Amino acid sequence: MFEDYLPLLVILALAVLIGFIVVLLGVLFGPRRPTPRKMAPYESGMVPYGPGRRRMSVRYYLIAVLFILFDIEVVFVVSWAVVLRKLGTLGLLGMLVFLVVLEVAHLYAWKKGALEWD
Amino acid sequence: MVTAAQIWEWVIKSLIIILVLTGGFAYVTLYERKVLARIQARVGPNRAGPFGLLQPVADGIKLIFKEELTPAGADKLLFTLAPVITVIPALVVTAVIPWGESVTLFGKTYTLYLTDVNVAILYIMAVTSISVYGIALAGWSSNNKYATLGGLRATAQMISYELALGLSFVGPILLTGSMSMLEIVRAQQKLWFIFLQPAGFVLFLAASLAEVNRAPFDMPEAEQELTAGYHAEYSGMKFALFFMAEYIKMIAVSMIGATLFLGGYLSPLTMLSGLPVIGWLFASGPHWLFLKVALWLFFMIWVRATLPRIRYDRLMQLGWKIMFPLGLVNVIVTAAVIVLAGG
Amino acid sequence: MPMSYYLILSAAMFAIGVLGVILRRNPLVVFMSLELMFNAANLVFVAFSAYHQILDGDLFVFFVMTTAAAEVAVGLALMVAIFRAKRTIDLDEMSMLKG
Amino acid sequence: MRSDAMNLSDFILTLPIITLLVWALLLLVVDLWVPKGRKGIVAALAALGLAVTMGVTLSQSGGSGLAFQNMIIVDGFAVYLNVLYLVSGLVVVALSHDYLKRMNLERGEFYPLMFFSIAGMMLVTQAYNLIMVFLALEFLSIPLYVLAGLARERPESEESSLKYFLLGTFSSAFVLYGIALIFGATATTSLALIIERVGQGALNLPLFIAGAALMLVGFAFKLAAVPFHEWAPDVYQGAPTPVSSFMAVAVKAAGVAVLLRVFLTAFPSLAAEMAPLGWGIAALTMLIGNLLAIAQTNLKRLLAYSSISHGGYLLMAFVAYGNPQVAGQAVAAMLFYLLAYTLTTFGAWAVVISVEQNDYQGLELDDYAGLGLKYPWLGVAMLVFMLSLTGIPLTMGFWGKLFLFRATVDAGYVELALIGLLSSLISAYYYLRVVVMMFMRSGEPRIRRDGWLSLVAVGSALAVVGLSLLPNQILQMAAQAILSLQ
Amino acid sequence: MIFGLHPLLLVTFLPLIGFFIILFLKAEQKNAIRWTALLTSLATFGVSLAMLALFDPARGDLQLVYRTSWLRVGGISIDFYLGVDGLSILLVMLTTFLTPIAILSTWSAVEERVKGFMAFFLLLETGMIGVFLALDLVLFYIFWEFTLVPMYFLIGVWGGERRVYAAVKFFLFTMFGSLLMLLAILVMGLQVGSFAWNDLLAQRQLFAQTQLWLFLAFALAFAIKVPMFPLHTWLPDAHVEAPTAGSVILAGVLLKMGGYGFLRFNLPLFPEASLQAAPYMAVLAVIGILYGAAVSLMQKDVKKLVAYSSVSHLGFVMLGIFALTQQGLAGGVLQMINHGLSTGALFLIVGMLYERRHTREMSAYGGIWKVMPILGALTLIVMLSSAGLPGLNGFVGEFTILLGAFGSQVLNSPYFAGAATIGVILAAVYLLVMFERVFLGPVRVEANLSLKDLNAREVITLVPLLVLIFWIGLYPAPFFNLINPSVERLVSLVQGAAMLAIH
Repeated sequence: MFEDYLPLLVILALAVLIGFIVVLLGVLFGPRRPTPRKMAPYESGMVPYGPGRRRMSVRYYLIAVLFILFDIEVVFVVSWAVVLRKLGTLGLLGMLVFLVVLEVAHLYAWKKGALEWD
Repeated sequence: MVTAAQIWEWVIKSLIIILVLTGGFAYVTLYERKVLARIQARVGPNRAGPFGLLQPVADGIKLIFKEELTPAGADKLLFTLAPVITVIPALVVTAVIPWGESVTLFGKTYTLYLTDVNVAILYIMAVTSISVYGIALAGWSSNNKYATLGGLRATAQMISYELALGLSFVGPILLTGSMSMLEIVRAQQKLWFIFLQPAGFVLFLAASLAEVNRAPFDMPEAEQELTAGYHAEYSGMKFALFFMAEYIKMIAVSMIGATLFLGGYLSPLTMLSGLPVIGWLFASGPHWLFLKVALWLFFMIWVRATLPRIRYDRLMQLGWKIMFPLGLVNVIVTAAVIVLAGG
Repeated sequence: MPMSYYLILSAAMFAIGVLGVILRRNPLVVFMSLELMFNAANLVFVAFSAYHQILDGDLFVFFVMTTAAAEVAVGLALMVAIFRAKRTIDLDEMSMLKG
Repeated sequence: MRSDAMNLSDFILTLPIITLLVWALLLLVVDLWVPKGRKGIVAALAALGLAVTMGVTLSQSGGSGLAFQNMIIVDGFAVYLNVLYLVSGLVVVALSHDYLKRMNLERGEFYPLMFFSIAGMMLVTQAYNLIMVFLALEFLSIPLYVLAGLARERPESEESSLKYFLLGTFSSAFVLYGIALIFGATATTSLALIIERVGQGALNLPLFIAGAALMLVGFAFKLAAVPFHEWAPDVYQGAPTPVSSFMAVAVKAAGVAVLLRVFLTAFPSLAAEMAPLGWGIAALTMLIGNLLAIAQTNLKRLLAYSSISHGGYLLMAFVAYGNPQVAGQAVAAMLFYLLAYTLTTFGAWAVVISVEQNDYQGLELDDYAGLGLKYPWLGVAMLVFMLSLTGIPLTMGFWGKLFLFRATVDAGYVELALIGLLSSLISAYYYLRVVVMMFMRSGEPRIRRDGWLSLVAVGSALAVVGLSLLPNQILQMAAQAILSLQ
Repeated sequence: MIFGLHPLLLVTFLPLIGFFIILFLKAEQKNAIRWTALLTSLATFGVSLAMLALFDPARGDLQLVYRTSWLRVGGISIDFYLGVDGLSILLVMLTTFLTPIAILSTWSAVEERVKGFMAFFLLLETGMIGVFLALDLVLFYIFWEFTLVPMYFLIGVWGGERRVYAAVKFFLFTMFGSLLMLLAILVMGLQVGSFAWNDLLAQRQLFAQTQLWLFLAFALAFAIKVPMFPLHTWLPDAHVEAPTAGSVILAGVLLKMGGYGFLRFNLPLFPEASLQAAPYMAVLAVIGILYGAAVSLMQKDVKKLVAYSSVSHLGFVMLGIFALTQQGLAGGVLQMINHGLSTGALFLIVGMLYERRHTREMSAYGGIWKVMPILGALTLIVMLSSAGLPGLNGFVGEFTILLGAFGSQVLNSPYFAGAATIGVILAAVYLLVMFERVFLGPVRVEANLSLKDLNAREVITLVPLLVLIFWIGLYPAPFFNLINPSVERLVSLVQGAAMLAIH
């Protein structure tokens, strides 16, 4: 069991290593001649205007929140899928109920306009 | 307990995976440019090396020696970390994908996969989610309007499509009764899941394109309005990392898709594997996976060349109002058929 | 590894979480401290699940994660709403209600 | 997998909860198609749903059983409290219909969220497994976080919501960690199995005690017991008033229910260890709740502190839970008290809502000057509630306190009873201030006239006085309810 | 049985009928409300007379007992248990007698919110009668505590300028004591398994060990009510601020509830503790007598004077009770009645003056006799009664008490009675001073010249009181006959305990 996961640690370590090596390459070999112009945020050649980080439409947060909720449900669906054969009809019905509830929530958000992007 | 030999085996296998992916990344860029050029009746890069084969090398070397800028007002630490965070998941996500059953080398049998974990699909879902952090952080840390907006859009888009993506995984799991990728491949011995899960396949195809920000879902880096989106301020090797991450992710989703729906390393023509000399070509093995991935990549490039970009509101609505419900319906129908057909 | 290691680690997580909730003024940090407390409990569940050789604890973690997600949803929504109204979410700035 | 995964009886036993949840979902959907001006339909449907659920619940009275692999229990205790929650729900519908309209808070989520919360309360009362306890606690709390912040344009409302949320989650974490430790100690989360393992001595005792203590602390948070009370006044003040009343009553009842369910079923052996903790919490809650209430001029805060102190009275009887001779008495007394408290508190909140103005003014004590003289019905009703909260005879509150004190004395905690009595005296002072304002000062009070509000206020007042003449029947009900608990 | 109903039930709940009738009358129908209240209270008085007729004065035990199980709390029954004996019957009579008089006195004094006033008044009557009749301790507590609410309102709504302060003080003081009493009731009841008075009495050895604490808890409640020094501070406030009828009932009946409580509960249930505490209680009683009298001397406000004189008079009652002798106890009971009559009458008189001049300062009066001879004459009698002039009721009570205190083995000292005697003298002084300042001499203030003398209603209000004042003063035997058998039982009970304590 546990050994199955160790290789994933190994590859993760390697990936992290490579990621930093690549960054390091750029730092080592790239020239470094900053000027104020260069350092200015890119705005299609215009003089930068206003702060770079601005408040974003609340839609983004809404989507994030909805995602959290619905994504967690997917976790249940996935685990259920593994053992569906053992659960049989009742398992199917149970999930059906679960999904109906989920869909009600989805429809509610939909109808309330939470999914509109304007 | 874990032996040193095992650890070396893992290290070597991991290195192979990473090298194949990075090498693959280099040549997929070339592949894309060539294919695009062909579709648009051009020639494509052909100066560096024969048929332009050294073009990716040249690109890489050029990028190493480029000056890297960190815009004023950026969060230095996050600005540097963001590309690394983006590239790591891309490199490790395919670790659970089997390339074949096993080979015997020097009298020892080696499996053709790094590891076969029983929650492989959860692993994939988890790892792919992490790359969102890199993109969001890149956008935010740049202190640039385009980057911020691009980062946000990318995030919103990726999380929206992750739902459909997750649901599209459920079909194969239901059919297999396991989350192990190896099991899933073996379950396709008789019939690829693309035939049992056509809707799931389509879902996966669309969702995976959105996940890797490919056309027609390449809104986050839309040149015309966002000037490259979240990586607008990146240059040099940091930019290269984003670039790399993007293409490796393309390869990764192709591998995942091929494994889940197209039988992975399985050959459809095993009855021909008895043929002399070329028989091995028809036996299952990594080359089949390679072939399927190449076709999948070709398809992605083809789509890019053909389809126009979707408007952003449409893109979000497609994810939430069509693909997500479709995914639910697909799950229920599949499950119902399985249960009613008696397992 | 002996059970006590897990217990000590989880107790430390829980304690840090409690301290974070009590001492920090930024609700996001408070929020993260809360998640830390939840996950400390999760760690205990998983550890004892393995120790007792039963699956109940692992199962429980699933539910905890789900409820935590539901709380995250509500909590983030609240914070966004408050931030948009007041431009700050510092708990010290919350003085409309006299205590 | 267990072979008996599910069967029909499971669903029959949980039918009230299922009914409520299905109704909530329907409400949620129906509301989307109800035009803005006609939200009364939704309120009526909500009331109907609660009434239907009440019918289903009452049909279970007398029966008992376990459902879903011993996850959920149905017994007299649960039926009694479920009815209490549903009555609370109905009252809140009556209280909020007009309030939401005039405060411009008519949101489709309101009633479904309340339904969810009630379903959570029912679940937490019927939970027979610690997993269920935690889930149900969250299920009842999360909708309340949202309800508390319903009045979005008011910063106070959002603040209260955030505070409630942070501290509520904090307490949940305590409960959860306690459950985790108990799971570690006994290798099970089933209440029945825990007591069995305790009987066999097959457990890790320090871990077990620590777990139970953490759970007690977590529940104390939910009950707003001192020293975990600080959230309550702020939250009650900021939340829309009907929601505050719902929190003050139903949530408190649910907190008591889960406390009793868990501790009586699973931890009777820990009574000796828990008693000092419970003693201290109860004494502090009664005293500090009442002392702090004296300084309040805002009625919502005043009622909040008052409800804190009433939690203390309830906890006072809880301290005796481990003594088998008196536990039954104590629980019956608590159940009786909950009913008395419910009737009284809802009545008082109904009056508060009547006096509250559309701009959220009218909540100060001064706004009550002359109320009893100008609007005698409302004033007398409020008088009855204040007397009942103080515990003056001829009100339900008197019997409630009498039974609680009786159980406490019976268990040998005479000092605790003394503290309780003295804190009642303190409480008399601030309850009387309200009465003084209403009847002995002149002023120009303004009230909102609404039939449903008046119905709740006057109805509760009549019930508080009327039922006090026949406490026996209610006490019998409560006594029957607890038979199953031990 | 009266009209098929038990007389005690009838006498207790008859006022409630009037209460409900008043509830359904319109607030504007002031006279209808007044008449309803008056007739109800008169009817109650009539029923109480019938009760008296059914009462057998020869027996010392409880009579006319009504007992029915009310509710059971965990195996312990709380009964609806009423009964009457020599200790309580006169107090019930006093209540039913004073209530119509008090109602009559408000005819013109209360003009605002008559409905509420009368409703509360009738509620109060039920509560007071209940207190004197209840024999189940929880029931007793319910009635006891319940009397608080109407009185609180009578003071707080219809009272003088500092009425709110006085009302709240009254409420909190009384509640403080009664809560401790509730605790004691619970402790006792749970040990015995019953809250019924005679069950507790029969099995008092069960709580004999803790009886000192229980005694103190009960005594605190009763001492506040009586009020005994130093717990009396609420009384002057309440009296001064209360409306006339409220003061009459407060002085006439409510204070007696404290004395009655001592007699009914403290002495029989905790005899050993009573013996132990008797000297201390007697000391406090004597201090109360002297202190009350001394403070009365200083008063410029008539009503305050009467209020403090109550402290002094009730000191006599307490002294009599804790002399623990036949005479002392009988005198104490009778003196409670006497005080109710004479102080009630004094408050009525103060109210009549106040209604005319809207001041209670003695300096505002003087020479009133000339203007209002009827009032002057009546006041003189009442004042002398209160001062304890032989031939009037006050003398009989105080004299019996002093005799009892002298002969008390428990107190075992003549100084108690001696000091109390000084109180009698002081009472004569302050009452005479008051009478002199208000009624005698020339009319100093212009406004007093035009005062009208008493009208017929006011005379009717006072006359019944005077009749009783003379009756008790001249022929107290029927009253003692009612009291004595019960007192004898009580004394033998306490002395039996004393014997036990000695052996």
